[in-house]
Amino acid sequence: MTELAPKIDGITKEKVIKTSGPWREAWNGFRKSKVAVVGAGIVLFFILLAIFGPLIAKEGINDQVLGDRLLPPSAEFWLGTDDLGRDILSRIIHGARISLWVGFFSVIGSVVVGSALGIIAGYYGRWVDTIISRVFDIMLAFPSILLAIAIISVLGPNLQNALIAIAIINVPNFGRLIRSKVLSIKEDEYITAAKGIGMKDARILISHILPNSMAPVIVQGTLAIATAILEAAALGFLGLGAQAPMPEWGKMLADSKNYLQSAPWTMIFPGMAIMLTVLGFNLMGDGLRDALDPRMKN
Amino acid sequence: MLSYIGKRLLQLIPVLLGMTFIVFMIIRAIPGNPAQVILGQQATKEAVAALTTKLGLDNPWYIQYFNYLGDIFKGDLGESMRTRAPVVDEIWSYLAATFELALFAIIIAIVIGINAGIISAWFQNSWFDYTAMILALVGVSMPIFWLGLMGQWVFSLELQWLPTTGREEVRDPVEAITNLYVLDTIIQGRFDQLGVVLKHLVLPGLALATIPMAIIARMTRSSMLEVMRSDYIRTARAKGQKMFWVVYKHALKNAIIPVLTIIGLQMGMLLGGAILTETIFAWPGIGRYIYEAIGYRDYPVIQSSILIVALIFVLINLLVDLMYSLIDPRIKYD
Amino acid sequence: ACGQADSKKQGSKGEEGGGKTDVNKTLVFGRGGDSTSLDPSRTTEGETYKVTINLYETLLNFGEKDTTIQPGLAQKAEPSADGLTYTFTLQEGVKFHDGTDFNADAVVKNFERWASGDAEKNPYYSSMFGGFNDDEDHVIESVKADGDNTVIFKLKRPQAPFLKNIAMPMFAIASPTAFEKGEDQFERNPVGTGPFKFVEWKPNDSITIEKYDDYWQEGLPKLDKVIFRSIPDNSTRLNALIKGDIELADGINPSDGVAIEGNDELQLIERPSMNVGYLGLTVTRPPFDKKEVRQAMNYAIDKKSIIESFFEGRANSAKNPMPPSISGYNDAIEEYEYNPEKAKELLASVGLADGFEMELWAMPVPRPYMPDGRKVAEVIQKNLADVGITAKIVSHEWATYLDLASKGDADAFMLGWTGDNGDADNFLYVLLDQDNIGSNNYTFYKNQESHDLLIAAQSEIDEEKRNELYKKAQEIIHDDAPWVPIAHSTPLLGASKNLTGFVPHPTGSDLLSKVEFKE
Amino acid sequence: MGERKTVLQVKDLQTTFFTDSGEIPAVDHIDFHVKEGEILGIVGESGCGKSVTSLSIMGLVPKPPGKIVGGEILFEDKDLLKMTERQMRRIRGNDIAMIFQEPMTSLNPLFTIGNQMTEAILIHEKGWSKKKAVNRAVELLELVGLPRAAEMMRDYPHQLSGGMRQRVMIAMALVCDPKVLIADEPTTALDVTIQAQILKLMRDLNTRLDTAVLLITHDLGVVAETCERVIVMYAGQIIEEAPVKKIFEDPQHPYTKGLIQSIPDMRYKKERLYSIPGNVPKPGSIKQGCRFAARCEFAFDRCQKENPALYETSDVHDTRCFLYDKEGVEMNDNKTLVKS
Amino acid sequence: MTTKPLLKVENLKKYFPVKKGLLGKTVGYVKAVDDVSFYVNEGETLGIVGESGCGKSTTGRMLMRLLEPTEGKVEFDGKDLTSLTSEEMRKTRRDIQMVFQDPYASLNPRHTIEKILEEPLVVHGIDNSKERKKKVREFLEIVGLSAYHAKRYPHQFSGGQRQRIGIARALMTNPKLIIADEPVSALDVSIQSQVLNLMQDLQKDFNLTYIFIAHDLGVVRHISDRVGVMYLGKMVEIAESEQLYAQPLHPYTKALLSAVPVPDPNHQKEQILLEGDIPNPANPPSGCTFHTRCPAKMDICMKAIPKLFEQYSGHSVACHLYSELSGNDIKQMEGSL
Ligand SMILES: Nc1ncnc2c1ncn2[C@@H]1O[C@H](COP(=O)(O)OP(=O)(O)OP(=O)(O)O)[C@@H](O)[C@H]1O
Ligand SMILES: Nc1ncnc2c1ncn2[C@@H]1O[C@H](COP(=O)(O)OP(=O)(O)OP(=O)(O)O)[C@@H](O)[C@H]1O
Ligand SMILES: [Mg+2]
Ligand SMILES: [Mg+2]
Repeated sequence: MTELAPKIDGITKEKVIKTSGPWREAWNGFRKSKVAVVGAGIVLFFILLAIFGPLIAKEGINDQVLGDRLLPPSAEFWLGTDDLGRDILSRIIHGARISLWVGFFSVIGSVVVGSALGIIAGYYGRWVDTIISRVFDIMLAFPSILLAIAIISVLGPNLQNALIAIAIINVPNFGRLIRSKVLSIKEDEYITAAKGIGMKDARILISHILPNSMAPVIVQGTLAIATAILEAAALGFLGLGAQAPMPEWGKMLADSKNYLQSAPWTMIFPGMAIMLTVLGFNLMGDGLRDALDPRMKN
Repeated sequence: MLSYIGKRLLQLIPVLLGMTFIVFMIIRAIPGNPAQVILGQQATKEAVAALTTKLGLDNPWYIQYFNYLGDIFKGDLGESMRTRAPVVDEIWSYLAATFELALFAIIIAIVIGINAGIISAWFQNSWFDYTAMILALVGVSMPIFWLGLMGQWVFSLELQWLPTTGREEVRDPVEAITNLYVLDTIIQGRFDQLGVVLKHLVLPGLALATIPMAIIARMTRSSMLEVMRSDYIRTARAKGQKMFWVVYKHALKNAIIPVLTIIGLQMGMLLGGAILTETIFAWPGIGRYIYEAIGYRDYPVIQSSILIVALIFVLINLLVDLMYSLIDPRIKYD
Repeated sequence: ACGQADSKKQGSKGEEGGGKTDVNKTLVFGRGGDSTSLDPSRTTEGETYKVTINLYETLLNFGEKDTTIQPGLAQKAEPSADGLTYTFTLQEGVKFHDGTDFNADAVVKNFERWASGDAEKNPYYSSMFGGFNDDEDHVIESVKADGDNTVIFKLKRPQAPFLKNIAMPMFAIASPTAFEKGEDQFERNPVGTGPFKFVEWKPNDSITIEKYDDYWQEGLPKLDKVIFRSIPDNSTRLNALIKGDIELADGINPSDGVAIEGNDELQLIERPSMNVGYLGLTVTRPPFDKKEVRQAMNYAIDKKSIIESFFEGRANSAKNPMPPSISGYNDAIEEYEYNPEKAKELLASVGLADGFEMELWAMPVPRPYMPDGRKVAEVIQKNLADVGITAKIVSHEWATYLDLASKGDADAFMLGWTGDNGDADNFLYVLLDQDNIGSNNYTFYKNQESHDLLIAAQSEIDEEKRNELYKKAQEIIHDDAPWVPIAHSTPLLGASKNLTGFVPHPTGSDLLSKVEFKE
Repeated sequence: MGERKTVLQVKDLQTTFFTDSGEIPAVDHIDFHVKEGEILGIVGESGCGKSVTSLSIMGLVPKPPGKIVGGEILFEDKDLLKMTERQMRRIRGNDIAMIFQEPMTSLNPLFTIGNQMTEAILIHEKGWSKKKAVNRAVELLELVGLPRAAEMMRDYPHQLSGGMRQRVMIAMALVCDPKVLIADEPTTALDVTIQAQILKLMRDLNTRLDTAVLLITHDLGVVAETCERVIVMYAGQIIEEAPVKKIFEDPQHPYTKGLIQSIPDMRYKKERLYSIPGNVPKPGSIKQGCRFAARCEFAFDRCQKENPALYETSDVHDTRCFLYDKEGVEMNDNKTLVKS
Repeated sequence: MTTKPLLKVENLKKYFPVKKGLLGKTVGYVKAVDDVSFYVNEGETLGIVGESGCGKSTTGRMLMRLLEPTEGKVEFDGKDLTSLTSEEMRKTRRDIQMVFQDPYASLNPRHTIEKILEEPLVVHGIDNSKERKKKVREFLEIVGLSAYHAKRYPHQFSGGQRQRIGIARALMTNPKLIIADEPVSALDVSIQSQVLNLMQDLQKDFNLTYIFIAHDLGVVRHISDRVGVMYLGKMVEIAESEQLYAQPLHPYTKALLSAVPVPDPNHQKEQILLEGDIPNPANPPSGCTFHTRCPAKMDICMKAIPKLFEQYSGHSVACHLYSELSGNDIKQMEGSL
């Protein structure tokens, strides 16, 4: 029995390739994509800004120097000051924290809830699926921003509730994604193989289906962070998100839209901050998609 | 086919019912008494109490809900608590305004987006591809209200090319027949007005079109890239067909299906979610109407208009599904 | 840069009209919201009156710039000595837009219609006249025609602001033939006697009215057409004005005042102030149940810089709950000055030397009396921090805000009031009397002494005596300090330079019959 | 057979894919020719470069990442590689036609058979009326043995079975009486009974129309039954070329030998199959020495260091193996050999 | 070799419903497997051949109840599998294992080889972690891979190696029966022979019983002791492999054998070309499903479904040509085909 091996072939001679898992491969693919790296760079920049920015930025972002109202960009105030005489640059730096926070956590919320529902619906099927899918349909048929507004109206307008509302409106997106992924993975041959060796459903779910449906969730999640930041900004713009004196970017835009004529910099820079951050996440999401999507490989 | 449509419409019923229920519960969970809101700050306690009773707001919620459902089945969408106008009468003009804008936006988005996507895929990794895709990414990364305000600043105020707000030149108003002004002016042969109406559409239309355009371009590109790799494209080329026809005949028809889905979803989105654009450009549309109704706790308006918007949304998506079968003979609904 | 004067539909007109000889006769008036109704008696909302005041007329009018009583559809109104009977003599030869005659009968029918209504249909009627037909508190006993041109009102008890009430735009006389056809259609097809008649209403977009050729006042109106456009966003409305898409815009941000003044094509118009913006302190919520704390708040807040920054100086610092333009204003009262030290002392005197934590409610929407509530809240927050008070800014959506504040859920809340009829009662009694706790007295302020004074003033017909009563009440209120009065703002409008004859009215409802464009 | 003209000659063709993970020389210095009316088979295991060779001839190598980096492809003495895309289009489908492995996916699912057939005709027959094209299409469909051809013109590909689709593909390739027909694994996706039908059709057409056929397959059985001459490819190179009988009677390259021996024969039972050890290498993965050396039981030192040239072992038989390097010098290649 | 049947299949059927209309009413069935019976003796290899879509995989899957049979009985080692609860069935799978056609698709791309091979042991609670790891390495060596391969992922292997892993996984629990569904169809010829040899070696070493599904008649002949031929959901012929290849009875079998290209240019054969395509199993022809393509079609073929019956000992066929005829008649008829 042991002498079988040499009898068969000389495979054992072949050189040892460095072990690398699918995640590592994805990482390598990701690193190779210029777009993705630029995106990740932007995101990283804003993350660092969120973490360390407040240390560098001018102190007292909420200190009002009414004498310094609406000053144009200058050596002292690189991006000018707002209508309360506050340094816009410092506020943008602090605002990074808020936008990223809302982005990350709302998406984590939607992913957790959406995945749970999606997996249950996809794996158990039948009436559970029918009910969950119908609920998703209902939620998707709502104009999402209106749904968010309604939810915030119920909960009260503040950043945390805006975060919750954004998380809620994105749940069906993730739910559906995971559901369809589960449905297709369920038909994969390695699931049949797992059943064939006598594996229990629960274990199949956890050890096979879940990990294999994560790649699109990660991609979608990254892109959803981008959307969530935009949604938060829109809510902030409507006065339904962060409250004063928080330097949330959307709110900064709302606060300064009256000054578009007289002090355009109050409008331009926070807008650019939003755009750049969102762009970063979008680029990164794109890169991740290419890296994680097996169809992109040969 | 008909039975498929029937089936889909039947499936709509639970969705719309669930929808009415959710809307009903959410808006009633919003603090604030509509009677108070309607009467305003200056109103007396008695007036508020009287109005509350009059509006039936002191009934238990399930009675209110079933009354509402009953009305809907009778085809009665209720009347606005605030203006007392029947919702059916009012909603058409708002819907039409939004529909016109959304259609304009989606047409721009489709024409530019699809072509940009096709060319990007055709000349993959060319400078056009890179530029278009970066622009598309920037497009989806912008807050549209910001874009709208900036557009207004540049094109209306600085350059004076386009009007700032509204749907028409109010001094020479369009006589509303269908409330789709482009159509109305054409019907009446007022081509001078048509130009004005189109000018009014440009800024809000572009602001709205940006995101769908970018999404469509990206979707088209990736879908095209996939199709371009397929065997039948190779076959078409092996026949000696010109690349232009290979792309625009063979590839496009195959690549368009996922793009159609996106278009359907985006169109639905534009119909209900353009609140900010409608506010900035003073567009008398449905998004702003609902948004203001939420502010006024105008329950019947919120309930009925969201229901209608949702209905349109699902119908558009049904339409998209049916279009699949026109494009793809393999898809047969029966 | 504005359109061509041409009221008839013909030929082509871009927005850049050539207009060499023709003077523009169409005014486009941009405003924040749409009207809810064109029947003024059915609503309490200002955007409606902006339009209806030009469509209908009232028996009596307010003065051009103030709230003095002037003749209107009634040439004169004579009260009896006991203040229980008023005899109105009507203008002759007035016709409604539908061609029917205006006469005593029409007036009676209008009042009958209102008095037989209910709170839903005619919300304002009951607030101004104490109720409806069957209500005990209803002030009006009867309205009778005496011939074609005389109407006699009999009251149950004297009502000091009776004539002012009659002059309010909501009690405009409409054509009975029109409203008898049905309330609902009437709301959208208004028929009055005013200088303009109704043409078209595109919801949330525009309302168009045009010159009434048979208007009884010779030579008026001067314009052919007025179009009210709703442009919800303040900054876009300004953009539209600058671009020339509209010629008159209200709700101009104070911060944009300078820009308009600096623009050769535009003029800035200030509306006389008849409002007050204030910070209410809910007296039932500790520590605001202590007078010292409330006074300390008054000392702590730097109104001057608020006014400078957010009203751009276009407001007067407020010391009383009513604006100085209203008779009965007590100018003798000494304003709490900005004095953080004093505030700290007062706080220390009640054992709050270390300050306390509170919620500061900020208005989510711009109002004429408070163009940017949230910004002002930020300044107040800062002021309070300087005296050791930690204020957390809380915001609710407007409807929720009012609802919760009226229930006493806020520690301190920003709010304001614009007078309806220019009477002191409309400020002091409505906002600060114990009778109105639960409705407009959001602070839950209760003081027997001031209550007695305010009730007495309601039925006092002698102006002098009445003013005395109000001045006393203001003293008491000043000392109790349930509010931090902040400002009486002068709301701003912008117009194109060649617009003349526009006189902004303190109530916010502007009669446009004398407006015209110069060449 | 008499002297037949060479219609297609491939000289020293090199097609390389430039991918993220390095260069893949999928076709690595290939020389061969096809004569008029001949059926030339190319066999080899998956990934050895058969399809890339045929795509190179058609000028359809996907680029990026692929690129033809060297060589000549002479069609009637004109070099296809020097042609513009425009000239190339005139060759494709007209002089050289191709049918592909997957009949299921090689027809556009959204157009009718008729549409695709007439399109192919009208591309090259500029002046033709629609009607004439339709008639021609029906004629061709009948030629490839499709019943009810006229009705089939209105059908969509999904309404046909695999065998029928492959017939349609063949009909489409015959539109302009091509001089060369490249068939890339035309029967691999089909069932044996259907495969037999299609192969018979191809043989018949070849004799009737005198079209040169380049038949690519990995099935030695198909080669044995259909082809006159065979090229065996391994890892991007031709390793043996001979008339079909020779290959089966006297396979020379150890790989060819092994391959033939490892096929289970249906006619009798072998106790144990021969098997070539190891795996099929990807082109480019072996940089030095003979590509087959690692799996070869005859490999010696030289095989590890040098890549053998294609040695002519007889008039009609070439082999890429040092075992046939009679003089120790290379014969076909210009490179000088390092002494072993 | 013992002759005791390890597996006995009786009247196995699988009908997939075809749904249509408003409420998804079932309007018909795809008779993927229609009344199939056979047995497999312990230690032997039963080959099943047939063209694509004829129901080979469906049969294979039903044996393990990865698909629930519509009807019929599967008796394994004396137990009726169709009557087991799903938990009991799960446990029984320890003794029946499967090897799949696509070695890549049947391996979870995110698991290491070690994890994949260990899984059957974990599932059935065999051994402790350390012993399991040891066993994994041992089996890797057995199928011709190396212990150091354990930490790698499926995509890092070639097709043949992956199939070895699939085989190793099937061996882990020491099963009695292995169902191999086209285990070599996706492999290159040179690799195919390696895997076939491996499977034969393992059969000897572990005393395995195989059901070997394939469409390549050469491969089936090489590995099988007995061979069953399926056509459109039915078993049309089953016999000892020597017997079947030497003397096929069913016209379909004959045509099939004649269609296979032989890698020998000198081989002369008379080819029976079947006409037309395989009918749609959702709408099979009446009577004998082969009658639409059969060169020896008779009237009865369109009406009656021929039963599978034993023509010679161990050689059964389902064809009207034989049911009432003797062995001699058949010999005579051969010429006419
Ligand atoms: N688009 C591509 N990108 C990168 N490499 C490619 C591409 N197409 C082919 N190759 C490489 O070229 C080599 C030869 O591929 P080719 O398709 O010619 O093989 P084949 O002999 O036709 O195999 P099969 O029998 O599987 O069809 C492969 O090893 C592959 O790695
Ligand atoms: N889940 C299913 N639902 C409906 N029909 C099915 C299903 N699975 C298989 N079939 C049908 O059953 C028939 C037999 O399929 P099966 O996969 O068993 O064939 P096979 O002989 O294994 O073919 P192949 O050689 O292609 O693998 C086919 O016609 C197939 O379309
Ligand atoms: Mg190939
Ligand atoms: Mg199968």
